[in-house]
Amino acid sequence: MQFIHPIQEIVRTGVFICHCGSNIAGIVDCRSLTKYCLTLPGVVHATDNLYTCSEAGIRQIMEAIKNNDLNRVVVASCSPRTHQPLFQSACKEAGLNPYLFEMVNIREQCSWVHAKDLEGANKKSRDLVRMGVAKASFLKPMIEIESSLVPAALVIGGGVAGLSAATAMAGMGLRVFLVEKEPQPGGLLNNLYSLASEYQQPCVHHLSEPEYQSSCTLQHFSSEHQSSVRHYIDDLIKQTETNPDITVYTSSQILSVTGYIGNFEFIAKRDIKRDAVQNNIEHVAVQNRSQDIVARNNVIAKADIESYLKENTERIRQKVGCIIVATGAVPYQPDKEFGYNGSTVITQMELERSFLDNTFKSDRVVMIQCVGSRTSGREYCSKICCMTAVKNAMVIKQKKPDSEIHILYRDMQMYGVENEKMLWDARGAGIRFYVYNEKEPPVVENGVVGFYDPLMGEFKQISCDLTVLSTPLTPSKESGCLAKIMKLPVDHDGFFLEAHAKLRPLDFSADGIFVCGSARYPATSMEARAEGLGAASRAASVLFRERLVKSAIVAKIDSETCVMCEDCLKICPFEAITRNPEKMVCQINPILCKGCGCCAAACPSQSVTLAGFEHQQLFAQIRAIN
Amino acid sequence: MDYRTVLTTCPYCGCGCGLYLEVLDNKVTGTIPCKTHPMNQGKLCVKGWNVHEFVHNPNRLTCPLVRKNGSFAEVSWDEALDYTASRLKAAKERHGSRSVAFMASAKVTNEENYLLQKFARAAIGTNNIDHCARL
Amino acid sequence: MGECHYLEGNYTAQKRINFLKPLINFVGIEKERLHAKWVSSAQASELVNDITNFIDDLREMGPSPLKSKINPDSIKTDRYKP
Amino acid sequence: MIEHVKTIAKQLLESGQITGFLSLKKEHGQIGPHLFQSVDQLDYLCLGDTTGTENRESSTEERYSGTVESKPEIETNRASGKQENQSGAGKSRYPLNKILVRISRNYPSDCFGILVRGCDERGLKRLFALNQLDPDKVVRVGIACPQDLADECECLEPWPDKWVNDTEKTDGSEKEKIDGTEKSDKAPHEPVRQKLPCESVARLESLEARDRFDWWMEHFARCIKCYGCRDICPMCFCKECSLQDDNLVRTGEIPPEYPVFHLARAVHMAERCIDCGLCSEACPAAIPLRTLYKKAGDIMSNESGVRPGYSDLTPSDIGNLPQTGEY
Repeated sequence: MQFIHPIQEIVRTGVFICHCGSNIAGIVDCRSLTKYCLTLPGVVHATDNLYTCSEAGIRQIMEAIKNNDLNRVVVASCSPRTHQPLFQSACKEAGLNPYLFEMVNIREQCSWVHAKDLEGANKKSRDLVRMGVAKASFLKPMIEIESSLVPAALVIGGGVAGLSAATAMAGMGLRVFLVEKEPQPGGLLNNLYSLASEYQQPCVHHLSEPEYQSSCTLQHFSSEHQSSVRHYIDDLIKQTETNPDITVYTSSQILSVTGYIGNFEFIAKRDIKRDAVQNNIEHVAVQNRSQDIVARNNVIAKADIESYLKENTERIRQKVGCIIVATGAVPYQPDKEFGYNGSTVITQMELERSFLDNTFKSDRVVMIQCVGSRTSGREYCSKICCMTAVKNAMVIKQKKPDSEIHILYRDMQMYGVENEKMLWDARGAGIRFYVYNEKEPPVVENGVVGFYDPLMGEFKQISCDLTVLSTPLTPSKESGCLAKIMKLPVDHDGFFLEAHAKLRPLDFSADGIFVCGSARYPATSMEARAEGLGAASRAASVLFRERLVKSAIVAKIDSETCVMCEDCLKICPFEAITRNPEKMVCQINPILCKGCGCCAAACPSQSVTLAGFEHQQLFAQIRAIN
Repeated sequence: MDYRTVLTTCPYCGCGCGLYLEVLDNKVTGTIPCKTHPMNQGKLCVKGWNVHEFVHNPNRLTCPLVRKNGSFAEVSWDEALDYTASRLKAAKERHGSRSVAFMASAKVTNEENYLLQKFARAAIGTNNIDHCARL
Repeated sequence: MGECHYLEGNYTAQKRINFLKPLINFVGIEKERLHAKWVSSAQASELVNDITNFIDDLREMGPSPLKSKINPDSIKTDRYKP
Repeated sequence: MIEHVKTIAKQLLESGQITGFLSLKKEHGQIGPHLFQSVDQLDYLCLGDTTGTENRESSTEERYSGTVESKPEIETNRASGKQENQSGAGKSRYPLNKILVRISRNYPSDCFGILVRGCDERGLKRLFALNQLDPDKVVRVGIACPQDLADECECLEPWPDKWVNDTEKTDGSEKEKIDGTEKSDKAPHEPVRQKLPCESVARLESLEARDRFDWWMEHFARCIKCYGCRDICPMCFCKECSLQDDNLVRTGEIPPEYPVFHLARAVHMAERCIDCGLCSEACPAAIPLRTLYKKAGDIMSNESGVRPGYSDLTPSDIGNLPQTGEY
């Protein structure tokens, strides 16, 4: 085997074989492997040790680099995932560029999986080390990419998640811009009468009868209680608005976001008139005004509208280092399903509004769960409607203890101790629960709800004066637009998609952008707040760095040979590639590039190379198999 | 702008494949095999496909060179021819005509090659002549 | 599927596999020699099982036709010579 | 038909709409590509007619595959073709698209006319999608292929979207026709669309895998690595070809190591090959590359429902195939 070397230097490779205690040495004959290494081209030093990752092992590497004048280091041990950074830093400390290091995994890939095949494991370890050495001889020194960052954050959405994130970050001393599309921050909480999470009662089973009775009077759901929701959100808004580090842009919408982690720039548009009107004059005025706009839209020429908008909108342009997406969700509005009419058949949201307005008068209420969710087209469970229904049922019970309340459900999702307890309490308070079948959904007609009860095996009819439909939270249209503007991934339901459900639940796959609250998935106010705080700490972990340092393993495009066929651009999962029509080439932004190598594989003319995985290096590795 | 195709014959071997040279603004930029040519019927070998590449190659000789004081120097055609003639003459006189050999090139025309062999045989009197495309 | 560290990476891979399988089959290399399966990091037993099965399948098929070095002289050129 | 094309080209050139009309010319008895830049050159314009020396891939292939080579038959074909296609589209095809790409890279702001057949137009569509040409800078003048050529190519669509029709009078009085924008419903020369799967592909698929392998390897082993398939390919527009990478295809080895060369090229062509068959025509070793690429096209259309060039596609179809099947 011979290597024609492009760089004018003599390759001096040092190979370190790790015993990993008996993990490797128990199967692989490390001694003979070390001897074998010395026969490989370019290898001038090979040694084996008990634990290469131990302090002694690291010292050995550093000394070997100095004593033998090594310019390549290969460690054959375990997974690069765990120990590559350690060995690289050892190289760096010994004065060798860390990218001249190559790691071979002979533990997971040889001794562990081939424990029953000694000969095979030994042969494979020789093959792998040979491949690693072959690749190492073509490695090139590289410098890590550094970039500056703006220590400010943008929070999109002023619901409970967004407000929590904004206040948390401001509390850490960061500059925060909050963009809210409505004239008032607060989100869905503004429309709520009470929160299920506030329902805190001692467990009923431990109470004596009188205590139970008194607890069932549900003092919590008194009018004071309603004001406590108001109080809660008002407090949060006040904290946000009075904090000098937070700038709140209400009635504003994001128009564009450019840049990358540490250096985003966003442009938002703010409807001043709507903002001013809604904040200062009564609600009616806005209605008129907006009708006015609609009327004008219809009648007056487009230029007029544009000038109108020009007069009344303001452009906001700011630079930020991180972005938190907290756009929330909107309740699904049924379209005549289950006889929805907005008066006798309403949604839970409208029920809450009637509590707020004090217009609630019904005595016999039927609630139907899973309206518009867990069906074809919207297959997910909205997760929060069950507790909303039970909570509202309890509110009614408290307002009118004699009222009859029936809840028709498919599956009750009352997760967590408090919610489970609330369900028990509701049963105790006389609220009736019936299961219904998805295939035979309840029919609402003239104040009578008819359904098939599969438990009893019979059709039931319940007459009522109010039917409440529990509809799911759905992604809003605006968040769909935002996903397009910011090129963020959404799942098949239209909710934003995090980088990894378990490992990176608040991150997007694009660096520096985070998600929290119902923008990801329907969340309770508690969850939204927790996620908001979590996202804030994720963002802060970026923003408190002085400079961003990024691995040099990124792809680059040779502009000499690129013909802008856009194969790479289409395939890039991170939107790191842009086209330059003037030069007729595609370009990679190294900060956005994650080094996945998709583009390098896709390019038909090999114009794209992934640093550290260049074609030459990989082919050398492949050719070394034979 | 000026683009034209020029029908010519491949200079590499004796087969004589027909090809078009693409000329863009007086620069030879490409080769296209001639579809209707009876010899190659729209096909070419690797040499034929790349005949355009040497034309504008910077390493190509564009004027006669004579070694003077150990290095090549550009000279005029007259000087080069005089020099060559005198040296050929001297060699022939000193060692006989069979001491001289000629190497012809595929990159010149048949007629020129004919003239060269004629020159070798008739003027110098040697059969020592060969050609790079003696296939 | 869709849980790739690089987002759509496994979809892209699947498309390539879907393309390559019939193609190599057309060239006469058994398509069973190319095998792709998506296994999450939590499905260790499935991975082991699958690889074992694949190796067994390969053994049964014998060495790849590509392994037998093609000797240009052995090729029945008379059929193709003008 | 040829007079009609000339009239259109003349109009386009005279109006200054195009800098040049890329088409074929007949000179010195040979047919070759030519960029007509002035009206007076148009006398030489030719549609690749068969009056020249008729020597085509078919004859070579017949010779190579050892099938019946009955000279008289070919002669008669040639004779009849000569009569029929005196003014119609002939068999000589050149990668005009490739030439156009090369020219327009140097003159990106100029607009050019181009003579297109079905395959050329498919190529143009792909080139537009892949950013290699600006659709606004290309004026297409379409012609349909003769039936015998279409049969030979096993072409699925031997005509472009719009083509100049033979039956229409060439007086040039009607503007619409002059523009070539009209496609008559029933053209007498409309070739018959070939059915899928193509015979050449189906024949191979009926073989046993091992036989098929031997068949291909016999063909591949003849490769002299002339890169003619790439050089003539209208869809190969890369500035540097990865098949010339020493790491992938070693230099100085003939035939290229195993089928790497041809399969790698087939994969590269997966989303590009528009089934023009120029590669097969240009191959001095008569490797039936077209059959290989036809199969690749079949796979692509099975997977994604579209065959490259047959409808306007976004780049990188291979990256955008819908999810199918389970492996």
